[in-house]
Amino acid sequence: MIPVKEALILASLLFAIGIYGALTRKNMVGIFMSIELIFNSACLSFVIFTRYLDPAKLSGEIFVLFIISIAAAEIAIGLALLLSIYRTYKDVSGDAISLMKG
Amino acid sequence: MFKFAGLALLCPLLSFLVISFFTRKSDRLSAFVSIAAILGSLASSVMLFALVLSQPGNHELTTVWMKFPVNINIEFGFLLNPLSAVMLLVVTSVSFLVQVYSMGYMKGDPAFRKYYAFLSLFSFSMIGLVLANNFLEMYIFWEMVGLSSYLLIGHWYHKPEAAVAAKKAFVVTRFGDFGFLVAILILSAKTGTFNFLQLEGMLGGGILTSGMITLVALLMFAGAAGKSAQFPLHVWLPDAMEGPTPVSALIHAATMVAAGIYLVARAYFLFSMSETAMLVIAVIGCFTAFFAGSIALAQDDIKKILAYSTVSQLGYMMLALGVGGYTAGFFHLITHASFKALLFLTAGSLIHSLGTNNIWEMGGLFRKMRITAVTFLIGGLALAGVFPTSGYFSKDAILIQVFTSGHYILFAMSLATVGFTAFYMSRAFFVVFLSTEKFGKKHPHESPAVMWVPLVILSIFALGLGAWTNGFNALIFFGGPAHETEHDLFVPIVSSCVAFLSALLAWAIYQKRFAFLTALAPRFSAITTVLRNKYYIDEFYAFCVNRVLYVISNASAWVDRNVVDGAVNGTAYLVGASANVLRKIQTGRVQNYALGIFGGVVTLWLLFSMVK
Amino acid sequence: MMATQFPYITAILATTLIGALVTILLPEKKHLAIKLTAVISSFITLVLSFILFLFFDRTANGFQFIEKTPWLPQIGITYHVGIDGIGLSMILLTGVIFFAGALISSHEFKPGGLLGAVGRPKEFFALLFILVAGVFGVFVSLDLFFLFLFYEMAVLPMYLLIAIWGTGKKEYSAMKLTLYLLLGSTFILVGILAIFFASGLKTFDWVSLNSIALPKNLQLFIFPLFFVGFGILAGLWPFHTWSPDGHASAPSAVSMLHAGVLMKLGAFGIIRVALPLLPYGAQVYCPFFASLTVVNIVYGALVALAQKDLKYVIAYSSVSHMGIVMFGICSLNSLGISGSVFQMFSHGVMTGLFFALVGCIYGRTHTRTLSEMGGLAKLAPFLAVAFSIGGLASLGLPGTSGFVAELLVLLGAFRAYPVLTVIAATGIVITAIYVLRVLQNIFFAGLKDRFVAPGAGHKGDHHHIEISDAVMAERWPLSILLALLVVLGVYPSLLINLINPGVTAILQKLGGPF
Amino acid sequence: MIEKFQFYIFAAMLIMSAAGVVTLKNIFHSALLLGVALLSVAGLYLLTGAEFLAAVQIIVYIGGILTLIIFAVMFTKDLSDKHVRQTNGQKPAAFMISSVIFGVMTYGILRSPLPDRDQAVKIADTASIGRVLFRDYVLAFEVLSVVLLIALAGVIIIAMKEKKK
Repeated sequence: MIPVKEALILASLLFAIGIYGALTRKNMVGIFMSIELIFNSACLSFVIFTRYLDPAKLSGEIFVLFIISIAAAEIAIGLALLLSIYRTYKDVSGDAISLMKG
Repeated sequence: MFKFAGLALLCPLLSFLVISFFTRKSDRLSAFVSIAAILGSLASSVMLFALVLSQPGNHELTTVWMKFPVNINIEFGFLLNPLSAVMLLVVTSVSFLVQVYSMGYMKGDPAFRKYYAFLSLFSFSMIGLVLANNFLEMYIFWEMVGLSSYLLIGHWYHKPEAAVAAKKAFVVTRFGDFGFLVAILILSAKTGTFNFLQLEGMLGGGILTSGMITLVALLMFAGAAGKSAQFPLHVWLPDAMEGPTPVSALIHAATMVAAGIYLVARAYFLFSMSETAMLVIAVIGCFTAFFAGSIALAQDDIKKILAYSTVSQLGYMMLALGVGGYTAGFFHLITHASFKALLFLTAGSLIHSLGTNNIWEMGGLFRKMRITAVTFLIGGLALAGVFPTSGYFSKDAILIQVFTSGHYILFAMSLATVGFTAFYMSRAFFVVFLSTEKFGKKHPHESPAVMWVPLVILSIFALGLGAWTNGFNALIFFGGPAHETEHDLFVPIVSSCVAFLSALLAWAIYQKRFAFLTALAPRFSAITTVLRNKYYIDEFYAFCVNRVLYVISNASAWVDRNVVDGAVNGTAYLVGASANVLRKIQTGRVQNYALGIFGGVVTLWLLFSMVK
Repeated sequence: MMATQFPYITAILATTLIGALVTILLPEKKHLAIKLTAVISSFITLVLSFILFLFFDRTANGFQFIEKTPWLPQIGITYHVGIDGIGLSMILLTGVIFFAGALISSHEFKPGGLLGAVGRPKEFFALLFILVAGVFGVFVSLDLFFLFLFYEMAVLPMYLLIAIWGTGKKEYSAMKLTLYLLLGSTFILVGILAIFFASGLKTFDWVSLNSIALPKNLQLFIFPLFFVGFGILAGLWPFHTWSPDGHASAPSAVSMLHAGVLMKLGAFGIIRVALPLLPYGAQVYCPFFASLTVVNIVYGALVALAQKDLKYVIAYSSVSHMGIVMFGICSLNSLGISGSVFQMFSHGVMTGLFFALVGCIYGRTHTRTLSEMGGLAKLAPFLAVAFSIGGLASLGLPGTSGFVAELLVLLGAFRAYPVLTVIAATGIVITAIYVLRVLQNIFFAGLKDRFVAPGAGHKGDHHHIEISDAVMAERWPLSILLALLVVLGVYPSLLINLINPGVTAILQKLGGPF
Repeated sequence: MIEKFQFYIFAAMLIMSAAGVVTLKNIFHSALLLGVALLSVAGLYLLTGAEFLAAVQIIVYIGGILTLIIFAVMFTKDLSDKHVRQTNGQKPAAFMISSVIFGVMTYGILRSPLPDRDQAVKIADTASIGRVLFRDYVLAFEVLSVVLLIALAGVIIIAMKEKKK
């Protein structure tokens, strides 16, 4: 079996990378991808925890299933929005749209 | 006995209400209601007086006005004794005569009903003041007479002078009342009662330190000085002459201005415990007498002459009270009420007939208005203190009292005042009645009977009250009845000589117009200017009010707008300004916000781990 | 007694809220129906409060007409209402002012009237109703949560009422007023929460909280919060500047309610919450706050003297008079507190009268600048008499309720702070000066040429303004207020006997009556 | 031992590809690398014994989501060329923050009382997942289906509205 702590550290590293990407990527698609990384890090942790803590109940795995489905919905809507933004602005960079600038 | 007191009090109140609410349509009816009411009061006060004569001493009736769970006694009641009975008689009789007189004087005035309503209100308040059995009740009515005085002075409110004079009268007396109020507060805090008799007992028991008594007495005297127009709060009284003349006679000569004297007399148990307070009263009274008498010398307006004369006479009364002449001072109050009301009413008769107040526009009226002239003469003689008028008895009693008290400076000043009095009264008499006719095309005529009958009645009192001296002395006294001192003739003779010489001087100047005297006039022009301008006291007060009070007030308004409110607006501005800076954080870029969120989370983490 | 079982207090609250609802549901155009609803429901509340006054047991201690229903028991919130004499007198005051205000503003909604120019009577009255419901609510609440809720309910409609129907720089005033009062509420909220948590009772119920003694440190900490928080609404110096601007901008009825009743909420809050719950704090801080309130009295009067706008004079006089109320409270003895409750009533009536009159005068002359008026007594004698009596009450003339109130406060305060009381009394002298100045400027002295009697102006003449005397719709409310001023001045025991038991109860918390 | 080795291989793949996803200039390359990363995760799932999840991961993530993303990249192709800056100016701050996050989490994981060894694991087969899903979590499952439906409709509406313009 895989070592638990290393696996968790791996998940947190993935999480940190995702955060970094979400904060720095200019292209919205890039941001989406970073968010997917974050999701995956969470999923990974869930799976590891459920293996370690409560293998019988499988709650973590169920949770991961839900996360994946929601992620699918999220990405679908997100990309639809992105497309419509692109149509309006001809741009999908995160700092191009700043209507709420104070 | 209390029935009569209640009746005397309620009649005018009822009349006030009836006139205000019901008889608004009819002048005659209003006057009738008012006069009937005051007649009722007069009748009951006569009955009351008779009863008090038969059983002298203090009779008290009291009810609780407000009840508190602490030891304080806020009550309402009557205290009947010779002092209040006599005062009540004076008030109701003068009120009655003035109300009758006003029927003629105020005839055709558009605000006739209002006038009578306010006269009734005044009578009510004044009677309440006289009958009060405690300081608080007295203060209440005290303020209400002030109000009626305000309303009546401002009767012709559309005249700016009248409006200003009314306001001035109210505010100046209110300054004095402030002292009165503080005195009441001190008494209530220290003793828990306002009741005269209880306080008398408590003070006798030494509940207050002597310093405290002096303080209370002086504060209370401030109230009395305001009401009785004592220096330096005398300035309102001459201006109050803007009111109708009968009002001046009633309120500003006979009754309300005497309320100050009455207060001192009522609270004599308090005043007599403090030598300092007594001395202050005597000095201020004497100074006021002298000072106002001198101003009266140079006035041209007949009502102003009489007004300053009133101030001066009130000063006499205060002086008498201050040197221990309780009986003498109060007796002078009564005689003064009769002859000063008389003088004012005759002046009213003159004004009514000629339409002017200026004595130099009158002249030679003796033949045209005989009754007025004779009654004026009687009043003038009484005021000057000529034997055998009532003024002689009361004034000499005061002078003797001052002389025997040993305050020779005060005596000298009051003697000088006697001279002043004789001089200005003779001057007025000679100029108005005996000099050459100056009224030109106007046709002076004797006033109607409704006006001259009260004059005659009053002049009878002015002449005859002196006969009652001994009876009065036996009735009204403080401590014990004034002993029958063997008549020291020195004081009466000196004062009569002074009066006679002054009158002679006035005759020489104003009637005979001796050349060597008129030539002297320019030499005294500086003095006359000062006197004409009433020693510039009004100017000084105007300066105080305009320059000091209004400057303070404008400064506070400025502070309020710019400092206090400025702080508020400044805070608002600061919030706005910092928002202007802080809004730059609001970049509108989602990733910036995300950075903020995660940065925040991280910072919190670090902070918490550090705290741990 | 049967009569006491009827939930009168809830009925009063319900009447105002139902009134608001009905007004909202009525069609926009039906002005008459809206006005009628307003007048009728305000009359019902007046009658109900009068019934309370009649049925109130003057001999009993404690609260009466209590209604208690759990509302959110999990965090100790109860709908708990009841009144003592203090609350009852305030309810009476609110009923009277509300009725008078409804009459006056119905009148002002006539075409050409002050409010008629803005229109929208429906929204106006609905907001007014909500405001009044809040006011009533504060006076009857025995639960701190509800007290605060109602308090906010009374404060917030003010913003719209001033910003929409006001005059002058109304937006500024409305904003300032609202923000300032909310600042005060924040203090109060913090205080209430502190009490809630510190008491350990897990309840907002005033009666339960009143039965325990809160820790002294806590009292020291939150008493100033309460005093300043409530004091802001009561116009405590130096937090008073919202009030002149607010009053000057607000329409008559709103000014009447605001100065007449709403400012009393502040003082009432101090009496109801701060004193009994935090007696130790009161004893420590009151000498300090007393000196602030003396500043209120004297400074308010001085500033009033310098004002040129009639409404500002009245507004600053309110600041001065509310100073008397709070000064009485700070004296912490039975005379002083009774006096301040009495002054709350008296000032409410008086200032309601004044603002109604200012509305009447402004509606006629179209100016509020003192120097532009003069001699109006000739054309409008009723208004002149009413203003004079109000003025006399304001300067504390015997025979009016103002005298009794000021006297009691001074008597009480003198026992606690002699020197401060003497200073405060000078404020009363200054009051005389400015009241008479105003009277003289508006009503006496020469009549200005611009003003003519009705019918005397020419057609199309814009230089002359026709001034008529008060009409019936104005006379009634004014007369009611005037009558109250005089009746209470002559027979103060009517209220004093109501107030005293309540005050005694507070003083017992403070360590017995003295 | 072999499992550990496999784990490190997958871990290295995952980290390197993830780093590529967030740093590469070419967004298309990033998208491809994302596929690698997702595959590595699927591998890790296999290693942990969650075969079903690994399958779902591959089907949904790589088959669905990644495809969508690549579509999006291609739609907005003109923005993904090399001349356009692909990062904003938050690099240093973001780097610090993410390293702190990583540091703190790692610190926490290392300090936690988790034993280094896994417990005995019962292989979670698809059948048992199905049982749990449709018995214990059936309500959530249904809700999820509604969510997906709504998302579907939402996507269509968003796209359609734009077309009208």
